[in-house]
Amino acid sequence: MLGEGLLKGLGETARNFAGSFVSKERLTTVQYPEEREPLPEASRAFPFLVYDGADWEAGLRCVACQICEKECPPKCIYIEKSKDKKPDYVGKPQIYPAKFDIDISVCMSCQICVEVCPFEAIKMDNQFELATDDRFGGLLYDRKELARSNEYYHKIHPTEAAEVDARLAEEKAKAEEKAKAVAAAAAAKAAPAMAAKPAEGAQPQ
Amino acid sequence: MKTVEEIKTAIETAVSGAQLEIVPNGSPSAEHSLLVDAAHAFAAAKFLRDDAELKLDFLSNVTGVDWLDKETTEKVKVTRPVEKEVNGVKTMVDETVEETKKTVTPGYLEAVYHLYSMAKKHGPVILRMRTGNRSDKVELPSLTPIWRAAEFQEREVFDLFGIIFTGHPDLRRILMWDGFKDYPMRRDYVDPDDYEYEPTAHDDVLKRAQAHLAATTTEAAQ
Amino acid sequence: MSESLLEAWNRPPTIEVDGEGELLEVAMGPHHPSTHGVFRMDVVLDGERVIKLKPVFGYLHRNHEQIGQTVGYLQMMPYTDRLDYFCSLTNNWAYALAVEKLVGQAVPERAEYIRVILAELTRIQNHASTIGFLTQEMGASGTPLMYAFREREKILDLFESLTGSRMMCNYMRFGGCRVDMTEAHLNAARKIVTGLPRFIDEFENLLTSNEILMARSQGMGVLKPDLAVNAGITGPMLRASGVNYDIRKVDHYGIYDRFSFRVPLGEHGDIYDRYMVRVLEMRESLKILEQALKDIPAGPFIDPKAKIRGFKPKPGEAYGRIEAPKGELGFYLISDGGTSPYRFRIRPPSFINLTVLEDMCIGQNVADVVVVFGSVDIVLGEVDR
Amino acid sequence: MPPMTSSPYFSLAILFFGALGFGLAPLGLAWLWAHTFAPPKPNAIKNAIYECGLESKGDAWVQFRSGYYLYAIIFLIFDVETVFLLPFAVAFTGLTAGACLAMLVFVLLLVEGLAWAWAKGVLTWQ
Amino acid sequence: MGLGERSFDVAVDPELKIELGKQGIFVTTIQELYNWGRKSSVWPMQFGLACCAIEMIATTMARYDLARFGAEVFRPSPRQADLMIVSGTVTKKMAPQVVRLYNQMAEPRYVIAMGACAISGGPFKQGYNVLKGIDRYIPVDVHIPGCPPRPEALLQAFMTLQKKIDEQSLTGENRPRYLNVDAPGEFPVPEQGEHDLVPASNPNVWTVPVVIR
Repeated sequence: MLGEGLLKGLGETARNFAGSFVSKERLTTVQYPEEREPLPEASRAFPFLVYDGADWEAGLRCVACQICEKECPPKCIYIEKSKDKKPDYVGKPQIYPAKFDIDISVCMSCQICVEVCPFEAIKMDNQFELATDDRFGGLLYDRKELARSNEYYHKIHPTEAAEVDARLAEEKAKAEEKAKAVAAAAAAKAAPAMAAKPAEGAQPQ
Repeated sequence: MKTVEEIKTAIETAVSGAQLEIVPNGSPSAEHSLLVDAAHAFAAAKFLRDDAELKLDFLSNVTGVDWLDKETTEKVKVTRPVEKEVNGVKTMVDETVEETKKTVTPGYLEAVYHLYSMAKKHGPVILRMRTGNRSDKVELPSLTPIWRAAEFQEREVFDLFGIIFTGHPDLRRILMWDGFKDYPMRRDYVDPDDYEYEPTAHDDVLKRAQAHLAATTTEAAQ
Repeated sequence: MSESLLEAWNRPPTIEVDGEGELLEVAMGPHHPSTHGVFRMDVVLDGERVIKLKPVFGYLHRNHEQIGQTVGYLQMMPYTDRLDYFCSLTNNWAYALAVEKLVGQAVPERAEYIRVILAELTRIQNHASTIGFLTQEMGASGTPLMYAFREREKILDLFESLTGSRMMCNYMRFGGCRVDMTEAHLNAARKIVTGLPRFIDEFENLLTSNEILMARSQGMGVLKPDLAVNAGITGPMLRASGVNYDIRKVDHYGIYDRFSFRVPLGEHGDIYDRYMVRVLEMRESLKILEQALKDIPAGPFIDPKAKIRGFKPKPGEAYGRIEAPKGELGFYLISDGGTSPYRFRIRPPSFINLTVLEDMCIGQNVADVVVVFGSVDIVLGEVDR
Repeated sequence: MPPMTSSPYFSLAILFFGALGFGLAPLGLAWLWAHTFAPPKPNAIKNAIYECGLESKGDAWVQFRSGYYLYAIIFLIFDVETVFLLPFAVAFTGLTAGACLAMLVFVLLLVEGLAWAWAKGVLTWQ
Repeated sequence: MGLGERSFDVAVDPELKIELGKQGIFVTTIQELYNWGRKSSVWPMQFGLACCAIEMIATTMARYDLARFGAEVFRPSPRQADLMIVSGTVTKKMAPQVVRLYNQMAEPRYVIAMGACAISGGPFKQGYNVLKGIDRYIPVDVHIPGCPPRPEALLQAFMTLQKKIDEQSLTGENRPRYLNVDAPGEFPVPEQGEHDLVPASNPNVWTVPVVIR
C-alpha cells in the first residue's frame, strides 16, 4: 500500500539511530582535536630530508644530485649545490645541498621524489597540520625546516625505515670491504718496495 | 573483424574516388589507421557506420593533433662541374661535393576518430583526416551528423587546435571563454606571462621568471 | 549571453511554446548547489518547463593534456588521480594500460589481481557516492549521503594504508603496482567486503521502494537506446537504456574473464533504471571481489624488468580504455620517441555522457533538470580536463 | 477621572509595550552597533543581483504565467479565513448553536469555492 | 567623544575574573563576547571547485563532523555566508565569478584557501587556463597546503581561523578591514581579455616579495 516504502526507510534510519547508542560501528565520529585516529604507516603528506647522527647539517644524506628536482611533476623543489664537500655515512666526500627549498604550496605529495631518490635521502612525512596565514614565508620550507632525524623516520615509518637501514648498513659494509681490499692491494704493492728500501738505510719511523 | 587493408578496399569500392592510405603504427599495439582525404571523408564515415558487416555505430574518441612544419636536413652527394687549374690549363672537372639539403615538409592539423561497434562488439577502426596546412586551409568535414558523439569533441578540437569543422550544428568554443583568441594546444602556443612569484624556479621556469622580472622592471622604469 | 538564447543557438526549440507567459533566461551557473562543482547550464524557462538548455563547460579546464605533453610518462601518473577525483585507481589503471599497450609491457598475475580488487572497490564507493548525491538532489538532504560516505571512509582507509593517500593514490606503474598488497591489506579488504552486503541491503531498504524516489525518477529523463549509442554514451547510463556494452566483457582487458559476473541492464532508460543499474553493479562488483580475494596468487607485484623512469617508447601510438565507474575512460598516446608523449589525449566518459543532457531535460520541470543532471553522474575534473 | 493605573486596559498596555520592547530591542541594538562601528561601504558589485556568480542578463520582472497568480489567490482566501476563525475558536464554547451554524456556512462557502477551482483544473500543474 | 572612540579592549584583571567565576559571576568585555559570537557560528558558503571540495564534503560527513565547530550549515548563497572556502583549482574562466561572489558576501567575511591549487595553482600552475593562486584578487585569511589536505587539516584550519577571529580587536589600529572606513571595500572583478585576465592581479591585495635566484 502507499507509504510502505517510506515506513521501511524510516525503520532503517530508526535501527541506525538505536544502533548508534550500542555499536561503535554506527557511531563513527572522531572528535578530532581531542581524539585522534592513528594514521596508517604508509600515510604521506610532505617530503622531508633524513639526516643521521646528531648534527642535522653534517648528517644530511642528500648529495644534491638533483634527480628529484628534475623528476618532480609540479617542479616545486629547488636545489643549490655546495662548493665544498663533506664526508657522507660511508666516509666518501660528497657534495651536499647548500640550499634545498620545497614550496609546499605547490607540492602534490605524490612521493615520486622518494621513488626516484637513489640515496634514500628524502622520505614522506605524515605531519599534515600546517595551516598558516603567512603566504610567502610560511609555505616555503628551507633545508633546516625539512631536516628530520633518522630516529623520527623510524618513529613514523617503522618497517620502511628498518629496510632502508638494513640496505644502508649492507652498502656501508660492502664499501668498507672494498676500501680494505684496496688498502690491502696497496699494501701488497708497497711491500716489495719497502723490502728494497731497508737495504739502503734505516727504516724511517 | 576485418583487417585495415580489407576495410580500405571495402571503402574504395563503396565510395568511388576516395583516396585512402594506411598509416602504419610503430608501437606493439599495431593499431594501424586509415588516412581519408577530406573530400570523401563524410561518405566514407557514413559507409563505415551503415555497412552491415562493419556496423561501426559507436564513435568513441575524437582527437586533434598538431604536426609542426618538419625541417629535415639530409646529406646528399652532388656532382657539379668545377673550374680547376690542372697543370696550367683551366679545364672543367666535375667533383662530388657533400651538401646538407634542408627540406621543409609543411605541418598540418589532424583529426583522429576511434570507431567501435556496439552491435558486433569489435575493435577500433582509426580514421584520420588532415588539413591543408596550419594557417588558412584548416577546414575538415564535421562527422556530427553521422555520430552525435562527435558534437562536443569536435567543438573541443576547434577550441584547442583551430580546425574548423564544416557542417557542425553549433561550432563554438567549449572549454576556453568566448573572447579567447589563440588555440592553446598547438605546439607553438606560448602561455601568458604570470611568473611573478616562482620561489622554486629552475630550468625553463627560471628563464620565464627572469624574463618576467626583466619585463616588469623595464616597465616600472618607463 | 550577448544575444538572446533562442537566436544564439541555431537549433529550433524542439517543443511548442504555448506563449502564455514570457520566457525567462536564467543561468544555473558555475556556482550552484546542484551542479556537482563548477558546471553551468543556461536554461530558457516557460514558467517551470524547460524549453532550451545549453551546457557551458570549461570552468575547471586545468590543461591535463598540455601538462601531459610536457612532463614525462611517470610524472603524469599522479595527475591522472586528479581527473575523476572519485576514482583515482581506475584512472591510474586506464593510463597504465595505455602505456603498457604503447610499449608492449607484460603485467604479472598478482598485479592483475590487485588491480581488479582496487578497481572494483573504487567502483563500489563511486556508485555509493553517486546515489548519495542523486538522492540529495531529490530532497533527501544528507541521510543517504551519510550512509554512503560511512562506507566510503572504510574503503578510503584501506586505500590510505596501502597507497599512502585517501584520494590521490598514484599507485599503479607501467607493468604492475608500486607497493605490494600485504596479507594485512588483503584481510582489511576481506573485512570490508564481508561488511558491504549489509550496507547495500540497508541502502536498498532506505531507497529502492521509497515512493518519493519512485515518483521523482520513474519516467523522467528518458534516453532511447539508439540515441545513446549514437551519442557515444557509455557506462551505467548506456546500460540503463538497455544496450549491453560493458568494456570488461567486450575488451577482455585485465583478467575479468576469470570472474563470473553479470552486466545489469535497464529497460526504460529513465532515472530510476540508472539508480537500479548502479545498485546492481555494486552487487556484481562484490561478487568479483569475493572471487578475486579468494584466489589471489603469490608472485611479483611488478614486472621486475619493467622500466619506470625516463624511458623513451618507440614512435607509435596506442589507445587504451577501461570500464571506469562513469563509462569508457580512454587514454590515446602518440609517442615520437621522446621522454614525454607527443600527444596526450583523455577520452572523458562524463564529458561525452553530457551530450544528451538537453535531449533528456527538454519539457521537464526545472526541479527535474537537477535530478536528471545528478543521474548522469559527472565529475568536473574529468569533464573539463 | 479614575487614575490611569486602575483602568482595566492599563495592564494590557504594559504587556503590549513590554512585548514591543522585547521585540525591537535587539534590532535596535544591532542597528546602533552597525551604525557606530561598521562604516557602510556599498559598491556596485556588492549590490548586483546574485545569479550564480555571473552578471544577470535581462531582468526577472517577466510576465509570468497566470497559473502562479491563481494558486496564490486561492491560498490567500484560506489564509484570511483562518484569521476570521481565530476569535471564533477562542469563544465558541460560550456561543449558541446558531452561531456555530453560521460559521459552518461561512467555512463551507469557501470550501465550495475551492472545489470549483479544483474542478476547473487550476491546481493541476501540467 | 562618541561611543566609537572609547576603547573596548581593556583587559579584565584575570585573578578577579577567576574569583568571580568561582562565585558564579561571569565577567567579560564586549569585544570578547563579540568575537566569541562571530567565532562560534562561521557559516561557510557552499563553494566546491574540484577535488578539495570532496574532502570538504567528507569533513561535513559523520566521521569528521564539521558541525562540532559551528560550521555545519553550508549556505548556497553568498548573502547568508561569512566564510568562503576556496576548495579547488581557480581557473581563469572561473576567477571573475569567484571574485564577484566574494564581493557579494556580507562583511565580516573570511576566506580559507584550501589546497595547493587555491594557494598557488598547485600541480596545475603550468597550465595556460589556471590562475596561480586566488590571493591575486582577494585577501586570504588561512592557507591550507596539501593536495588535497586531509579533513583533519581542514578542521585544524577552522581552529586557526577561530583563533584569528578571537584575537580581532574592535577599535584601535589593527582593527579588521571591515571596521575602518578607509580600507577598500570593493575588490574589482577581472575581465577576460584576449589572452589572459585583465588586470593580472589586484595590486592592493597581491604584494610579492622579490625572489632572488
